[in-house]
Amino acid sequence: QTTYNIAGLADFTGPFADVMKDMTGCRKGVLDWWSDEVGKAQGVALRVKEYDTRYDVAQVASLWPGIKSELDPVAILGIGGSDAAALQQRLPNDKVPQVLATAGYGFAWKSDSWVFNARATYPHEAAAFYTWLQKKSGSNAPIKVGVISSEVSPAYVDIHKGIEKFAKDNPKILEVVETVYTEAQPTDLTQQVNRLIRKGANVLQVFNNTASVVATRRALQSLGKTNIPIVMSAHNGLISSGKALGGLEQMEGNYEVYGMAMPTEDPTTARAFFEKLRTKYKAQVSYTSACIMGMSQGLIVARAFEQAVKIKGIKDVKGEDVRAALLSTPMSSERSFGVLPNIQYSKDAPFPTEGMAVNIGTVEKGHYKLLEQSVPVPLLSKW
Amino acid sequence: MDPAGVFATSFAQDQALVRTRSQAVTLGLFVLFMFALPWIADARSVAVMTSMLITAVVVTGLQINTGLAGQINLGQAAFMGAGAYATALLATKGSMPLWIALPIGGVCAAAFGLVFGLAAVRIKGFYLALTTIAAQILFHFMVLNLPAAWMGGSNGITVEPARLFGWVLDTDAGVYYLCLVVACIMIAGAYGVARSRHGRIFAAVRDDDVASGMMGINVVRTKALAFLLGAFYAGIGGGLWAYYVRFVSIDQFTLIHSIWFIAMVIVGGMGSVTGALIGVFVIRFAQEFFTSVGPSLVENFSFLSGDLVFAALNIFLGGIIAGFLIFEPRGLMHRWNILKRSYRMWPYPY
Amino acid sequence: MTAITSVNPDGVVLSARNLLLQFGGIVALNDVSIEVRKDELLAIIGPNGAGKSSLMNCLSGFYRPKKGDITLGGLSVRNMAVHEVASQGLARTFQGTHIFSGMTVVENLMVGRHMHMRSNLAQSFLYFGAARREEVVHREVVEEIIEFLEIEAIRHTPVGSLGYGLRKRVDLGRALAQDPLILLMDEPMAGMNAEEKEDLARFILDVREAKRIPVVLVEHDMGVVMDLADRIAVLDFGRKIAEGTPKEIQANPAVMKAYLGEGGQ
Amino acid sequence: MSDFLNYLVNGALSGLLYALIAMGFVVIYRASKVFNFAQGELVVFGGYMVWWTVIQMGMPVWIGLPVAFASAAIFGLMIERIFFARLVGESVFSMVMVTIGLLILIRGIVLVLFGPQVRAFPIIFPLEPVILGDMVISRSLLYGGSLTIVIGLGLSWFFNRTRVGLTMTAVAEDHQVAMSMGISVQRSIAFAWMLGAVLSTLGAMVHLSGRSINMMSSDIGLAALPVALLAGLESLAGLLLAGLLVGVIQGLASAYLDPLVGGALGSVFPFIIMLLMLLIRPTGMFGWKTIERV
Amino acid sequence: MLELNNVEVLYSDVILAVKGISAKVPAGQCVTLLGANGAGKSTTLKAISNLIKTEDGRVTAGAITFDGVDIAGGNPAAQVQRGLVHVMEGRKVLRHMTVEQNLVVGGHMGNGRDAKELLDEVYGRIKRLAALRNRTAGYLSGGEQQLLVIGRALMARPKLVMIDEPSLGLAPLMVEEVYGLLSELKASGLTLLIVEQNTRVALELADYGYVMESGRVVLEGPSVSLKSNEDVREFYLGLTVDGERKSFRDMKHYRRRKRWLG
Ligand SMILES: Nc1ncnc2c1ncn2[C@@H]1O[C@H](COP(=O)(O)OP(=O)(O)OP(=O)(O)O)[C@@H](O)[C@H]1O
Ligand SMILES: Nc1ncnc2c1ncn2[C@@H]1O[C@H](COP(=O)(O)OP(=O)(O)OP(=O)(O)O)[C@@H](O)[C@H]1O
Ligand SMILES: [Mg+2]
Ligand SMILES: [Mg+2]
Repeated sequence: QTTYNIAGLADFTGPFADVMKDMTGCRKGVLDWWSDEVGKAQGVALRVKEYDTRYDVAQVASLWPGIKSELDPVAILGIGGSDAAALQQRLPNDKVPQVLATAGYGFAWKSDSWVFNARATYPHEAAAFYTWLQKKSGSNAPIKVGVISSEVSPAYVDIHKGIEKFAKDNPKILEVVETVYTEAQPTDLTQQVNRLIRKGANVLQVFNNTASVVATRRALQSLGKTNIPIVMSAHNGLISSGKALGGLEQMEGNYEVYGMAMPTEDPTTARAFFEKLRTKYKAQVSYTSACIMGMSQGLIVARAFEQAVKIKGIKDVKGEDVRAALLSTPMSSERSFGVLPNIQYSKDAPFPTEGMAVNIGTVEKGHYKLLEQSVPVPLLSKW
Repeated sequence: MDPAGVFATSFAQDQALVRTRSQAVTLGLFVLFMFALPWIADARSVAVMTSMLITAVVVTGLQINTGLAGQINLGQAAFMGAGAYATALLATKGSMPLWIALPIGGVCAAAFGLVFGLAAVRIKGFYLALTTIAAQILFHFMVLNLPAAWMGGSNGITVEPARLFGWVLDTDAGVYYLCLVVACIMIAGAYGVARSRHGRIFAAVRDDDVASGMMGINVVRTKALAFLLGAFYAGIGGGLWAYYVRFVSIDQFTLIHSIWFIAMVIVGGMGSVTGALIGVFVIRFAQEFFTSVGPSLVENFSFLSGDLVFAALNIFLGGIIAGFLIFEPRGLMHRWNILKRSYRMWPYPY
Repeated sequence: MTAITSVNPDGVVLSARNLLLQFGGIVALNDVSIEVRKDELLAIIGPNGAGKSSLMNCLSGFYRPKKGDITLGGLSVRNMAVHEVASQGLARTFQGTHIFSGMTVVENLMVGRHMHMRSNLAQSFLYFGAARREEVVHREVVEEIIEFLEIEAIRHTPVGSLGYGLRKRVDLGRALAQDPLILLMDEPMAGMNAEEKEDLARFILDVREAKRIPVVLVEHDMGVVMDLADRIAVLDFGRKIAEGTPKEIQANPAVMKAYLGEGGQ
Repeated sequence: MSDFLNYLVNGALSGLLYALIAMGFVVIYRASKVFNFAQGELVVFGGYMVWWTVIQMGMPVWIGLPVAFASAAIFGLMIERIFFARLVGESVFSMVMVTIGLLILIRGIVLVLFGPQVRAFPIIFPLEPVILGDMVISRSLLYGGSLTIVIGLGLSWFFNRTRVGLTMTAVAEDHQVAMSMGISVQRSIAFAWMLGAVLSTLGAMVHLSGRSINMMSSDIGLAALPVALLAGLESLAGLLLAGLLVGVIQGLASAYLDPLVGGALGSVFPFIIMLLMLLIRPTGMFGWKTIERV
Repeated sequence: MLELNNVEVLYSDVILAVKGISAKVPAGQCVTLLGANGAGKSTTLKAISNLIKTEDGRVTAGAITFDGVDIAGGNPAAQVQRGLVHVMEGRKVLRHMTVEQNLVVGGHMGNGRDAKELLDEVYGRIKRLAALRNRTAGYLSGGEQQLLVIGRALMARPKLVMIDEPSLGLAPLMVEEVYGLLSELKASGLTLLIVEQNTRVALELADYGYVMESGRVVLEGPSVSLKSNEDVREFYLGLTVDGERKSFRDMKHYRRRKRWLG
């Protein structure tokens, strides 16, 4: 059995340390599963080695050349912005593709990329949600959103810039009443939220972090306006925010949206796959959106590698072969056990631009619920 | 103190940095080793050394400003960022060659530093140190909120590889040599400044700014100059950084980076260029050591999970810095000097 | 070398007229005038808090008097910044020690040479060439002063670890390195024993004789003052209460009462 | 108009929260002359102690909080024992730099002890706001603000009027002189860190009550910095005023200016005010002026 | 009361500043320590009060006993507790605090109940301070600051006070005032150890004196005999052999070169 290496970039001590255990556990689980059930038959195995980068560009930059010479990996499993920033310029020379766990960023929206995201960008996903929400409301009036964001990280700014662009291009669907800026750990958002509501916001978008969701929710509670929903993303979604609020019932009626499976308790194929990773492959993880992020990037890499082996044989598979497979071969939703929708990469963007769909989750009567599946992502131009 | 038997016979000799033949040989071998590194060492060492060289330029600037001129500066990463952004803009939007973009990047950072240098005229001590944090905050705010066309906003700036006389420096070794040559020039310059007129008045202003004024030193100008020079170094380092990572964004230049820079100056020893270099080496080495030990630990001991191991390594890193400060609060350079002195005095203890 | 080489026809190098200086409610100097002529040693005495140091600080530009004028070599320096006054040719030593303790003796003296040096930052950066040549030239001047003050053995010692007396001597050397037109000394002999005072006195006399630099000396040791001074001005509560030759001052009852006490030394 | 009042009052109250956090800086400075860069980390540690006692151990609040305060104090004492006890007599500068090492160290400790997850912070102050006409005031900020005023004035009295407080003030003047008078600099520093840790815990309580906590919560330390500098590092009562000023300006700026510029001007404003104020008064509004006599 | 036996002090592990000195301060007496700059006088005092700890120095040999107890090493605070107070060189007032606050801090070891009495007692002894009580100490004149630091030492109810150069930078009248105060203190039974450069006044007050030179005691004796010692007369009092005061104008250039650099 020929073993190929995958480099794992992780953030155990930086800003995303809270989700790292599930994410890295799941992506390792996927590779273990693949090696055992798919690769063994072909005579190949995939092995991941995790490095802590603290989500620091400097650390990634000085670490990577060493990883490359030590592991000679066929692919990189990254987390997000810092990994893309540090490596996107040099990967074309190193000829190693990188697959990120997060949704895409505006800054990385470049053609002919060696960095890939499992999902479209955050604004894409949000736009899909608003389009759906408007349809559901049955009215022609645009959805009025109050955005709560932060300048702590440029990625957050990137997100609200994108959604503002969407609103500008689609005034019939969406209107941003105001973007409120907070600290990483907001003190009290009552005044700000009150202002957004009085400006007519009928939904609040909080895509930055869990602490902001908690503060926003508390503000709504103290204003007695819990009927106004919050929409979140995968990294600060309902379950983790609910935990931070002391219970999932606190998140009643809010939404989360992203283009992957949602961590419901229903017996989905994704869930079954997860259970297998946990029991058979001893992944010490729980079923959260972070875990699903890890599974999705693991699956993308594993399936692309599988394809590359098919083409190249088990010897001498290189990073560029994996990338070629990524670009040439679509991955159907079945092949990812429903963890991801159908995925087809092109050279236009680092994320699948066509046929993308998102799922929408909510909390109903204290229980997590998948509300809508395969909501199509509308067109969104670069911002 | 010189080793016994070495006497300066001219004033120029008295000033020289390299005083003995063995020192000269050591220095020569060291430089040779640095140039041979990409051939004799693995990719990881070259990468680490490249980042050390860039850090060394930035920290040498900080040493001039903080160690020599006595102004604690917690904004060095912001100055570095200013240089990185300026170089990146010149290189991409202005299509300027390396040898123009890099120095101008330094000058832009110096101009940014000058603003705080002028504040340093009135504000002193901790107040100044904490004020320079504002540089960090303001820089962050400016980049994000100026029109994206100016400084890239939240998108950052992608940089093409450095080009010099037809070479494209897009390999690890190419970037390494670029950093090595620039670092050599900058560090040699720092030694030059430190031992001539300007370095002396920096130190004079640090030791006693009242007396300095009465020696005919323009204290205002000197302090501003120290900030300017320190920021210039940061800017050059930032420019190298831009060519090294080829993508600059605001989260590469944060307060925590500035804090690490200061930590390097402290561990190495305040006031000496050599100390700054030692500090950079020791701290970056410790950082890299821990980041490379972690993965192997996780891999080989399956009962250790990543989150625990890496967090625990952070404790070690913090402990190492605190430990250095406790046992050698005046820096490694100080310890070295004492060692040297007692070695030369041996066998007489004092 | 200094910017101004001419002095007034009557030989006045430094003059202060009708200085008034206040700190909040305290009047530190009240209508004080002094003149220092060529080749002269003027001593200023007075009880603690009389305003002697304040006067020195006004002369060197560190305090800005509320009223009055100060001229150095015929040029008004009242509105100049401290470093400008210094480069007009005024050097001073300090009460207590204001020495650059992190530097060696040579470096301290080289700082004194600073305003005669011309190399710019770029030349310093390159070092080899202009900056180094200049270093050597000025180092020679400094070496002369080191020899003059007999501190050869400690030239490379960090000043921070020197005893008080030697620090004072370095302080003097640093002022001399400035090549000044006039030298102000604030209590140079405080904290010295008789032997050390004698040595310092000898240097002060040498400075006057060999270098022909007029000196303003603030000192509490009456022996020193009476022996060295050509003229003495007495301050009390910010006012000048007497001025004259040592003999006159010693016989002045007001001075007796305010400063010297019954015995008067 | 009612909007304006709302921003004013709530701005003022969050300003008082900043003042409470800044009090941690100042108390440590005032009793040891050490500027603590790890203040935000101290807040996080205190916050986690509260989380640990009340949520993890399930203690009732009236037992949990005292236990948390006591543990924070012990933590402060440990910091002194392990680090500063060895540095007595070294320059203040070295001590300050140790706090930078401490910053990295505490982060590691918190990660290992409590993990990186975002945790629910107990609800210490009732969630329902106080509603006065059109005004909606958060209870944690209101109670916290009142507490801050009481503590600020109390500590100010302690340090300026009582013998023990003056003794510690002497340490902030000059370690060596204090020692020559038989003052135990070490004890003063220990007390400073204990008090600083307890105040930080209190700050965490007000800041985080009913919200969430993880390592990122340490950012409040940075946000409180302009308040400490504006007041001057020696002044405790001055903190209240500086806090109010910063809070109000920040509140109004983020309400009226942020939408205009489309950026987080509100959080930059305090730093700009601080910079301008320091250019006018280099030691803050109420800090000790440097006494320079030549 | 205080006894030094062969004490050696080392700075930074390399500079041996005090090379084995022995001295005695009997109770109720005033002893003075004389010597040139850098002789190690201040170092000796700091060794006794243990303040050398703060300057990277330590006692490497010898014994220091106070009231029969060995007190070398340890905490400076313990020394004050024992009634041994060190008034440092250079009038180290707490500059930003008022005169009264300075005194209150000086008395911090007391039980607090008699603090008021103690204050009044010090104000009674040093009348000038009473009028200055609310002034910021940093802005006082030199003499006033010197009185303040002595007053502050008294607040600790000391048995022995060590004073480093009390006359430094003081005008003649002020020197008289300070020494007047010291002799009153001595008369009231306080033991004094005074380091001085102003040999004349110091020997006037002291009962016994030691002369230090480069870290060693080179001469000791009752002050009467020291006053008549030739070397002391020449080097420390500045008198000629026959008791005349030499003029500073008449210094010769070749004198005693060797002494300068020790
Ligand atoms: N910067 C200042 N701020 C406030 N008051 C000052 C300042 N400088 C000096 N003074 C006051 O001015 C008066 C004169 O002080 P100055 O230092 O000139 O006296 P002096 O004659 O030099 O005394 P000494 O012999 O003690 O050195 C004193 O009352 C002093 O307190
Ligand atoms: N902190 C220190 N570190 C190193 N050496 C020191 C230190 N303090 C003093 N010395 C050295 O110790 C020797 C004795 O110094 P000390 O201060 O005791 O002298 P002194 O007799 O009090 O002189 P002065 O009359 O000048 O006060 C000197 O040579 C001095 O250089
Ligand atoms: Mg004076
Ligand atoms: Mg002394």
